[in-house]
Parts: sequence; structure tokens; C-alpha cells
Amino acid sequence: MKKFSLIVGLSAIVALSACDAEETIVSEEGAPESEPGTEADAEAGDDEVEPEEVVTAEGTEVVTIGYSGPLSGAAAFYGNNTVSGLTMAVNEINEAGGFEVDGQQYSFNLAALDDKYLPNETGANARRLIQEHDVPIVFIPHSGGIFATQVFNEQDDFIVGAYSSEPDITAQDNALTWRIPNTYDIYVEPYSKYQMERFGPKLAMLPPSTQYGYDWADELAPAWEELGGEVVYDGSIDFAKETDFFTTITNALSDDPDVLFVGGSSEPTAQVMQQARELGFEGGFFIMDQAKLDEIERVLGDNAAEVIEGSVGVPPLVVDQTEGNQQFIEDYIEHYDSIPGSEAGYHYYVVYILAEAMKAAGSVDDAAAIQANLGEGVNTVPADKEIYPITEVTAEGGMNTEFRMAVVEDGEIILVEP
Amino acid sequence: MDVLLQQLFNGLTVGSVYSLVALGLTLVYGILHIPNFAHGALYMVGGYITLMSMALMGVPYFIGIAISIVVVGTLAMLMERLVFNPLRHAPPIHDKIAAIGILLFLETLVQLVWGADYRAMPTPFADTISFLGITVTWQRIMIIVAAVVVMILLQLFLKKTMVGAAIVAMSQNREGAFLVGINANKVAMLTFFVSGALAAIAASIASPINLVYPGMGHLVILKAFVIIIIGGMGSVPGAIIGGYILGLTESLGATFISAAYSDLIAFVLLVVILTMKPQGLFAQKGAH
Amino acid sequence: MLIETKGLTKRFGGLVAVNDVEIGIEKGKITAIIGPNGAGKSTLFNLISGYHPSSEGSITFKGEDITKKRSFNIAKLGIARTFQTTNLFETATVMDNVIVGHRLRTKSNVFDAVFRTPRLRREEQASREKAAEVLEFVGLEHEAHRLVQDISQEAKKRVAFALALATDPEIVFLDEPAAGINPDETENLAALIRKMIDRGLTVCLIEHKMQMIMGLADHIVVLNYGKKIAEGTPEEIQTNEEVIEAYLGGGDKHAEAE
Amino acid sequence: MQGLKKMRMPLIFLLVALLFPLFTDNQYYIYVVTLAFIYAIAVYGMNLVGGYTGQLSLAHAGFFAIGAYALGLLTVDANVPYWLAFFLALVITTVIGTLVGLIALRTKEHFFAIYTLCVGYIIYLIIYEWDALTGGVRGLIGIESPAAIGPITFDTGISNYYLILVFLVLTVIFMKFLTESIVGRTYVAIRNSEELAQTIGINTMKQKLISFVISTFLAGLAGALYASFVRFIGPDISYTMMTFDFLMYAIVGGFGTLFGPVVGTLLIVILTQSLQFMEDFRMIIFGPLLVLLVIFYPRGIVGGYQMWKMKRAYKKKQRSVDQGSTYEGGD
Amino acid sequence: MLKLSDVSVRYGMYEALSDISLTVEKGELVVLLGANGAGKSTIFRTISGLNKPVKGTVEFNGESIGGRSASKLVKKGIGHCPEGRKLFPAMSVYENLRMGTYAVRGDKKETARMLEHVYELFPILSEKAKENAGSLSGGQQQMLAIGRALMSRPKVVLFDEPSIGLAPLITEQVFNVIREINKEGTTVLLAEQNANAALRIADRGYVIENGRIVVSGTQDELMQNDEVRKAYIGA
Repeated sequence: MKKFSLIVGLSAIVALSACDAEETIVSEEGAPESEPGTEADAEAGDDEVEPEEVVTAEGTEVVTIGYSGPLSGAAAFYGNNTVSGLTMAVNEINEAGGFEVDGQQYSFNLAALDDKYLPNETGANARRLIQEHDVPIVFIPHSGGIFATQVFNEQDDFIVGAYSSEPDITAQDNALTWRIPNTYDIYVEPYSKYQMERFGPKLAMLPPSTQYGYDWADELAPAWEELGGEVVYDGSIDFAKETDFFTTITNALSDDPDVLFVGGSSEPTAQVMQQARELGFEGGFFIMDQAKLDEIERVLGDNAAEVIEGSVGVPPLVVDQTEGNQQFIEDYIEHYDSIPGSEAGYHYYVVYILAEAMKAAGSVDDAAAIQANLGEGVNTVPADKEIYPITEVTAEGGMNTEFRMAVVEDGEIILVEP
Repeated sequence: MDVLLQQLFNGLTVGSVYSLVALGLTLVYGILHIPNFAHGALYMVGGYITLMSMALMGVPYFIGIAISIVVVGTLAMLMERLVFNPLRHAPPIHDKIAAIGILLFLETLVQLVWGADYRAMPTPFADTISFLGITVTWQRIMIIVAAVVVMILLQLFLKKTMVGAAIVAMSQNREGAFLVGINANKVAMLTFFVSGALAAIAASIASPINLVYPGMGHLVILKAFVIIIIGGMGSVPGAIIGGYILGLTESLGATFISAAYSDLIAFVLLVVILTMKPQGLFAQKGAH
Repeated sequence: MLIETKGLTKRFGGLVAVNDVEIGIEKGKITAIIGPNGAGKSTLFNLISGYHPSSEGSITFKGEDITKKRSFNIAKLGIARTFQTTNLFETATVMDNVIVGHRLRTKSNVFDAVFRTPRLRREEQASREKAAEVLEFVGLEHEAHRLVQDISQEAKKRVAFALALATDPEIVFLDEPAAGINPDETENLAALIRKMIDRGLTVCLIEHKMQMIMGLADHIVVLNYGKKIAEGTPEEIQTNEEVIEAYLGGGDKHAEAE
Repeated sequence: MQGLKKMRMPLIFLLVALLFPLFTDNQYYIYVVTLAFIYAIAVYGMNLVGGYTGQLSLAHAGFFAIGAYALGLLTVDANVPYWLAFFLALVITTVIGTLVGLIALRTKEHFFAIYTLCVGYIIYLIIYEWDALTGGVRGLIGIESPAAIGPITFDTGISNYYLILVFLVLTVIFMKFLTESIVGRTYVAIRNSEELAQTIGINTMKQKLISFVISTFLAGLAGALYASFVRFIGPDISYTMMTFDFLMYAIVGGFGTLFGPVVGTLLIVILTQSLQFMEDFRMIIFGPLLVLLVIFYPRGIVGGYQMWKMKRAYKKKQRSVDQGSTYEGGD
Repeated sequence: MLKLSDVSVRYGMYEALSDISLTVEKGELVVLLGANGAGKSTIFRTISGLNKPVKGTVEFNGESIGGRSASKLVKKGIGHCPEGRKLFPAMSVYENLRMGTYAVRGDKKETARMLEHVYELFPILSEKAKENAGSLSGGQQQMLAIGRALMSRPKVVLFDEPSIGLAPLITEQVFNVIREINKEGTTVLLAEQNANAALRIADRGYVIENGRIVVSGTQDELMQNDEVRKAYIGA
């Protein structure tokens, strides 16, 4: 027993001193006179959850950008996708020698922390990023964390890089919020029109029971009815709770809908779609923008063609290839051995916008100035880095994109341009 | 589509899975009087092993299940040896806490190794058939049939073989079991193995109609607890019947009461039952 | 009679564990309840101390009917008991184990505890003094600050006594006090039981160690198959044919005839 | 003198806690430690009913969430003044705790643990599904910071830190007075043996209920503080995993000890933060740690330390008695 | 055949058995007498491996078995019909008997023969073969316990207070069966509180008091000895 207490005590001490040691490195790194390069590298290794290291350009000042998202827990897959975009862009910029702001050459460092999707953890992480890295921006890919951070970001002077299409985020009257994706409302009407025309007026709603799913449903139902349609089933499906989706899908299909609204991560969405087909559903799927048609196609394998026929959704990056994103998609596939989703695409893109905005603002740490120059940043991003067709950055800090839609006709995913 | 019939069938499918999980839980409870909170983690690991055997080693579905049975059974056995056996004289609060520790560990381990995202498990039984106005897939028929076969085999094992009967004997009278020459350690390990195997089978047959992810055991295990409390802690038939009752109640409840709150049914049922009978519906007599 | 039972019966399913038992426990005396294994002695204790509800019959304490009372209320009336196996708090000190014994004579609640009211201070003091007093009484004052897990089996029995005594009882029921301790220690315990009588307490005990009982008890009640088969002084019991038969087995005369 | 000596460690701790914000202007440290304080209050609740009274309640995240949501809803939706809402949140949690306790405590041991686990899950499901009231999975945004008390305002991290420290210290004092009094001894007697407790005249059902209600009160208090500190709440705070976290804090620090919850919570929360780079591994360490602790060190760090000290003190005393010095009845 | 030399057993601090020495020869019926708590059951539990001696040796057929596990000893031929019967209440009578053969399972023929024999000894068990053990009366349960102990075809059987809670008539029946079992060649060690009835069928006996053997002797010697009486009722 005594021996055991000794071991526990020792390990606690070791852990605490390890914690101390870590803090030392951080504070040195944070000091302006510290030499970037080696130390920054060591630092990155500490904080980075991704095995991959961020490279630093020689002879530059380092600007650290923050990230807090789910890197463990149920949403880790999503979180890692978002980080992958950031990491890739940071590395590209640094490898190219960084960027120049007000005569000084800078390179990026990325400090990514895990918050397990828990808002209070996001709050802690954001504070930590401010204290230890003095970051001008923290990217957060979930609205709970965004809301929790909006409580103090103006006071602590950093931008919330909000990856969420929740409209409330830009309605908070928060001067330092940058909403990255479009609010989902732009999809609703054209998708609805297309599906109603093609399959009929009866809509059954079966979004995932996540915040995003509910938000979508709230937007969709009135829009659908406005177009003369009818919502015959208004439910949701909980991937983490339901033992068998059949039960819920059976109910959703009991009124013979023409169109089924589904979504969520691609795997469960595919599962729901397939089971709906198994239960004899012959209409079209209205797919929420989280799920990717190409991933769904891949998950379903042999059955894919008949299941996804008649679906409408956000064009997968691979389908919506433009001059700007072709290179990115290729590089991403090469690097991560998987096709990039919009999480990765957007997060890749925003680093370039951020760099441009910093240039335009003439400062890497004046959050308000950077925020004010986001629109300018969007305009000046090189054309070959333009992943999405951004149309504007609103006064509230929301980015809007050109509308895009993908539909499946005769087994082919087709891009419908506006 | 006949919704009622379809839902009855759906309930049967889910109930089969519940029953198998509850069976493993009830066997362990019967022998060692441990509410094994880590059983849900075994279920989850079972799903992963099958899936990963198929994905990484390219083995067929059934071989995957077989591997999963062996691996999870062994894991459960290790759990008994390394954790519950040393705790057998400790206050009852301790094994519960230890079980929670195991649960946290296994879940994180799986997540670390295979990631946290939802994964779909392919099945060789993807075809659908329709009859009587309902639609089913062969996988679902397989679930029901497999569950029944496993239950019959388990019942035969417990009734007809001496080794299986030893499990039952030990749950009914520990010391009596020693005196007829039953080795308590071996039986405890065997019981855990069987319980792990049942969890592995349940997860492997349920995964193709659901998804594989680290949290997949959370709710299933909670419901299994409800089932064995309803059916009598340690009772084998109770676990089977309770599983089907819950499966059917849920699918009908989701249809006729509320889809959002259908998960609540199990827990409300439990609260109501324990409120009226704090010792459970069929408190076993003489087992302890 | 301090305690009287009339027609006391307890059934567990089909088994009649205590069958129509009528006993009287006299104040200031040591009453022993004996009988072969499974005769229903412990069940009788459990009925009197309110641990099991009786199926039939009545129990009175100082003329008051206590048949339907719950165990904690019975304790408050002044009826204490010990158990066959002492389930003390092993990782606490002897003192800590005993202090709580006086809790039923105190009225402090959470409010008193948190605001350290005068009542609480008074009652804590009383509990502590009571504990010290009963520990001295059972001869454990020097062990008061040891952990229970570190003291001998006999000392644990004494702690259990002390705990029962700390409730300020008029009567103490002891369930096999000498089980699991060595003969010398048994002697000491017997002396302690006598001391309890000298202090004006009444004792009722179940015990299998006959030598102890015969030297100790004023009055013995013999149970067999849940029924009272005899009662009387030790001498009477030792020569009672029915008792001898119950213990030594049927066919005694028969055997002698052979 | 002796009392002061016994309290030396806690007083040093308190001093460090009081001075901590003066030595660091790192908001992050303050934030993390404040959160740990809040959790510690909830863990005290769990510790009281589980560690002292011996009833393992697995519904505590639920009560934590009830406190948090009650405060959140009252301030955000009903515009009730903060401190009134705070008070009402405690009342609501306590009332619900009493109702649950009345039923749940009829069950024992395993049944109680499973029952409360299910109650906790029901609370989670209700918060999750009843979005008209709770905002469902979206959660509640924009909860007020604690309102100013006279000239003292609570809009900064440091002022919140001190406010919550005050609540924590009050909780510890409350627990100290409670558990070291004859009232608290009653709970320990029940943990030790309910049967024995009854025969020494304790109405065990009543006492268990009181300790359960106090424990839900503390969980609710922590929840209310959490809501106004983080200012955003979602259903996650009521999930079983949160209960398991609380349990882990309690076990590591020492179940059934006075300072266990503070020690365990601070240690693990700080450890968790400093091990952030190994996010994924944490439970791989903590899971087995929990198992090892219950097997080898069931009373945790504080309990183990106390045991050691007590044995040493006794040996010393023995020696001094042997040497003929006068016997002093300490404690 | 069975020999205990200076065996001591402790439960924690308490010495339950002190220097117990006793022998049982092949074919004998030996009785252990003594009041409750004297240590009879502890002796039995030590022989059948449920308790471990702290001191002394237990020999069975010349082989030291002290501290071996119960499951091994059943295989070696030590049957134990415990105090309190320890049946499997929710199993049928037949299943209980079948469990009795657990240690020697495999030999189906012998098992069938043994089952036949037990049914012969206790016809009532054959009648109630399909009923749950828990539903039997006390006497029937005792018979079942005896039958179960016999099913492992033991060389020596330990009967621990088989007469507990049984009506006198049933007790006699049980004792007759025990005598019969002994006559068939099985060595019997019997612990009884029912001293006279036990002595009548025994060859020899030991009187246990406070964990020690106080008297030993043949049937006749013990029947005349006042110590027996004293050990029971203290006079």
C-alpha cells in the first residue's frame, strides 16, 4: 500500500511539474524577442492534436491562430476535418515564405485545442489561447462553443471564427464575429422548388436531432408550405440514441411523402436513406448541407445509384470544381488520402482570407481592424485559392456565397448552376 | 405499408438485440451480483471488432462475428480476473465505480484506435423482401433468427451441459456449487466470457442496420439494465421476455405516443416499477 | 415484566419460524433464550426489536404495545440490541463508532449542525460524554482512539455492547455475544453482562455456549421448532426432559433401554 | 491550538486560493480554476450522499443541470432578477431532489445506483427533447453574470473567481460542520450498516432523504453558478458522462472525506488541462486509474493520507503512553 | 482414511479450531458431537476445502489435502452434505442431483446407476424429480442434499447436522438412510446436535467444545459419558 501511495504521489508531482515545464516554453515563445523557428516547432508539437507539424517559414515573425473544436469524443471526425483545412493552408502559406504585413514578414502557427464539443471547454480553450498565444482569432466549428465565447471575445479582443450556419450567431451584435459558411436559408427555396417539381408536394422531415438539424427544419417547413407544399411528417432522428432507424423511418413514411428531408454526417445519412428505400420510399431526398453526396455514394457502395437517385444537396467540392479549388482538392487527396468536404474547404479558404485581411488591416493583432478588412481580404485572395464563390461579408461579419446545388439524375451527381 | 405490422416487426428486431445484451448482463449479475456498467462498452467493442475484422482483414461477415466473440469474450474474462475478482470482498459501491472506470477506458481506447466517427457495417444480407404489407431486409430476419437461435443455444447450454448448469448453480447457491466441485473462478470467467460473447453477437448483428461508433453502447446498456430489473436481476427468461417487451413498447410508443420521447419509455417504465416494487418485479428468492 | 409477548408468530412463506411464543422478560434479570439451530431465536429477537413485522401476536414493553413499531422507534423506547456479526465501521475509531449511539437521544438537525447552535454543542458534548462513559463501562477507554479494524474480536464485541449502551436502553438484547471468541474472553464478557445488570439494566441474550448461560442466566427460555418448550432457572432447564431431548435427540430413553 | 494545527493545510490552501489571482493575470488559469471550484461544489454533493451516507447516486449531473437551467431560464426567459432567480433555482432543484429522493431511496444498493442513473438519463432526455422550454440541443444563450451586490460587481473573471471561491468555502465549512457533527455521524452510520443504524434508533429513510436532498442542493448550487459563469448551457451538462466525471473527482480525492472533492477536482481538472495535448489518451489513463484506486486505495488521496496520519499518531501516542507520560484525550 | 493432526483454523483473530486431531477409518461411521458454534462445521469445511488450516495437516488416504480447493477434493472422493443444505432452489430435483456429479461428470453409466440408487434410497425424490428444489419440504430438501452429496460417488461423506429443522419421524428416516449408506461401504462423518440419535448409529464419536476435542470414544463409552451432556446443555 505504501508503495502505491508513493507511486501515485510521484506521478502527480511529475504531472504537475510537466505542466509547469510546458508553461515555461509557452511564455518564452509568447515573448516578442523569442526567436521563432525551433521553439515554435516544439510548441506546435505540444498543442497540436494532429500528428502533423506546422511548418514555419525562416526569418519571420509568428502569428498564432487559435482553434477549439471537438478533437476527441463523438464529433472528433468532424473536428479533425476542420483542423485539416486550417493546417493545410497554414503550411502552404509558411512554405511559400509567409506573408507580409506592414513591411514585416509573418508566418502562421496553429494552436488547436480540443473542447469535446462542450461549450465550457471552448471557453477555457479560448482563454488559454489568448493567454498563451495572444491569438487574434479563434476558429470554433460549433455554435455552442461560439455562443460561449461570444460572451467575452470583445472584451478580450479576439475574433471568433464561427463555422456555423446558425443565423443567431451574427444576430448577437458581436463586433468580432466572423461567420464563415453561408446561413443555410439560401438553400431552402431552390432545393424545395426543384424537389417539389420533380416528386410532389408532400414532405416528410427527418433531420438529425442536432442543433443544426433543427435549425434547418425550422427554416424549411414554412418555406415548403409557402411554395404550396405540405409537411406530412415533422420528426427527427437521433443517430446516437436510436437502436434501429426503421422505427422512425416507418413513421416518417406512413403518410406516403414525396420528398424526405434527411441529413447529418454522411454515414448515418446514407444509412437512413438506404433504409427509407428498403421501406419502399420512391421519392426524392432533400439533403441537409452537412452530408456530402459523394461520401454518401461511397458509403452505400453497390446500392448507391438507386438510393441516391433524386437527391438534392450541396455540391460536393469534387463536383463543384472551379479554377480556385481544383488544386486544393488534388493536394488534399494527396495529403490526407480522402476527399475534402466543405469543412476542410472552408477552413482552408479562411486562412487565406485572414492573411489578406491582415495585410489590408496592416496589423496581425488588431482584431477590430482585421475584422473590418475581412471583405477586403475576400476580394484580394488569389484566384487559385478561391475555394467557394464568396459574394460578400456582411456588416455583422457573415460571409455569403453564391448559390450552388447538386442533384442526382439518372445516377449522376450533376451540378446545377444558378 | 401497414404501419402497425411494420412497427411490430421493427419492435421484434430491436427487442432481439436488447434481449441478447440483457442476457449477458443478467448472467453476470446472477453469478457475481455485479451490475456491470461496462457491459455497454463490451457491446461497442464487439461492433468494432466485427467491423474492423471485415475492413482490415477482409474476412467475411460471419468470420468477423466469430473473431468478435472470441475477442470480446476474452476481454470480458480479463475484466473479471483483473478487476472484479480482486474486488469481490470490497463494499458494493466499489465494483460499480470500477465498472465505470473500465467503461471510460474502453470507450476512449476504441476512439483512439479507430476514431470517433460513425461507421456503417456492410452486410451480405442487404436484399429486401415484402410480405403482408411490410418490408423487411434479410439482415433483419437474420437478427431475429440469430437472436432466437442464440437464445435457444444458450438455454441448451445452461440446461443440458454440466458446465453451463454450473453457471446457473452458482447463481443460485455459491457454496452449494463449491461443494459439488464447481470451481468458482472458472465459472466466473466462463460467465464473463459468455456475457461478452453475447454482447459481441448482439452488436455484430445490430450494426448493419445501425452504425458503429464509440458511444453506441450507452443507451443499449441503460435499457438492458431496465430490462433485467423488470425481468428480475439474474433471471434468464426475464431478460429475454423483458427485451422483447421493451423493443415492442418502444416501436409502438414511437408511433402512437411520441417519437422524440420514445427513449424515455424504458426509463419511465423502470421508475414506475421500482417506485411500486423497490426490489424489482421478480425479486429472485434464494439466489443470494 | 418489562417485555411480554403473547401468541407471537412469524411465518416466512410456509415456514413458521416463531410459533405462538409467549415469554416474559423480568426487569433487572438476565434472560437467556436457547434452543437448537433454527429454533427461531434470532427471529424472535428480530420481531421484538421491530426488524421484522410479526405475523400474529403482540409485544408489550412496560405495558405499551410495541408490536407495530418500527425498529428505530423501538430503540428510542429503550430497547437496544446487538447483532451476531458485529458490523462496525472498521476504518473509524472506537470512539467514533460509539458516539453515534447516543444520536437517538439528541434532537439536532442539519440546521443545528451548520450553525453550530448551542443545542448541537450541548448534544455533541452529551454524546461524547456518553460514549466515553460507556467505553469506560465496557473497559475500552484506552482503546477509544484505535481503529476498529485494529482491535481484537472480543474488543469489537465490547464496542458493539458500548454502542447499544450508548442508546440509554433499559433492556439490551444480545445476539450470541460470545460467538467467535475464545473461552477466557467469554468469561470476561459474562462478567461484563453481570455488570450491566448491576447498573440496573435488563439483559436478554441468545447464546450457544451453555456453560456461560448456565452460570449467567436468571431465567432461561428454550425454543424448539419456533415453539417455547420450556422455561425456568438453569437448574430446571438442565433437568428438563423435553430440553434434554431437544438437545441430545429423540429416543434418549429408548437408547438407555437398549 | 490543536484545532488550528489540524486546519493548517486547509488554511494554507485557502490563502493560496485567495492570492492566486494576484499572482497571475492569466485569465485562462483563473477560468479553469473557477470551473474546478464549481465542479468541486457539485462533487461535494455527490460525496455527501455517496461517500458519507453510502448511497451511490448517479443522477448528479441531472441535478447540476436542473440548477443551471432553472437559473438560465429564469433570467433569460422570465427576466427574474439574478439573485432571486438564483434562490429560486436552488429551491427548484431541492424540490425535485426531494421528490426523486422519496422514491429512489426506497431502493437499495444496485437498484439505487441503476435507478438514479436512469433518473439522470431522464433529466437529460427531457432537457434534450423539450426544446420549447430548454432550447433543446441548442442550449441557452446569454445567461446573465451574477448581478452586483451593492458595490461589488461580477462581470470579470476575477470577481467571479472570488464569488465562487466564497461559495466553495461556504460549502466546505458547511460540510465540515455537518459531517463532523452527530448529524453527519448519522450518515456514516447508515453507510456502515443500515440495519445497525436502525437498531440504534436512526430513522434511516429520513436521514438518507435529508442527505440526498442536501446533495442535490449542492449540485443545483454548482449548476446555477456554472450557468452564470459560462453563460451558455447545453444538454451535455446533464449527461451521464458528467456524473462519471464528478464521481472520478470524488474517488481520486477521497470518497467520504472532507477535502477529497476539492483535491480530486482540482487535481484532475488541472491535470486534464495540462495534458490537453494528449486529449485522446486521458481516459486511457483515468479509466484504469479509477479502477486501481478502488482496488488499492478506495479512500483516495485524502483518505489515504488521513489513514496514514492516524496510524502514525496512534503509534506515537502508544509510545508516549508506554513511556509513562500522561494520557491526553485529543481529537 | 481421513486423518486430521493438530489442525487449527482461524477466522481473523478468533481461533475456531485448536489442535484438532481425529481419524476416521475406512467404512466407519464417526460422529462429531457438540453444541452450536463448537466448531463441528468448521472441521467439515476444513476437510472439504472450504476453509484453510493455519496449522496441522489433513490427510485423505495418506495424501495431504490441507488447503486444497473444494472442487479438487470432491473429485478425490470427499462428499459434503452441508449445514443448511445449500441446494440450488430454482433447479429441479433431478438437476440438483445431476449437479452432484459435476466433479465426476463424464462417466454416464455410473451417473445413471447412482441416480437409480439415490431414487431407491429416497423414492420421494424420484416422484418429485421435476419439481424445483425450493418447493420441497424441509425433510425432502435434506434428502435431496444427501442424495446430491452421494451423486459424486464419494469415498467419505460428511453430513453436517442433517436433522436440523426436521420432525422427529423424518430425522429417524434420515438417520436410517445414513446408516444404510455407511453399510454399503461409504465412510461417514456425521456432525449432530441430536446426540443420542446420532450415537445410536455411530461406531465412534468425538465431542467438541470451544474448538477442541474434549472427549472421544466408542459409541458405548460416549453414551455413558456425562461430558456429552455437559457439552450440550452445560451440566
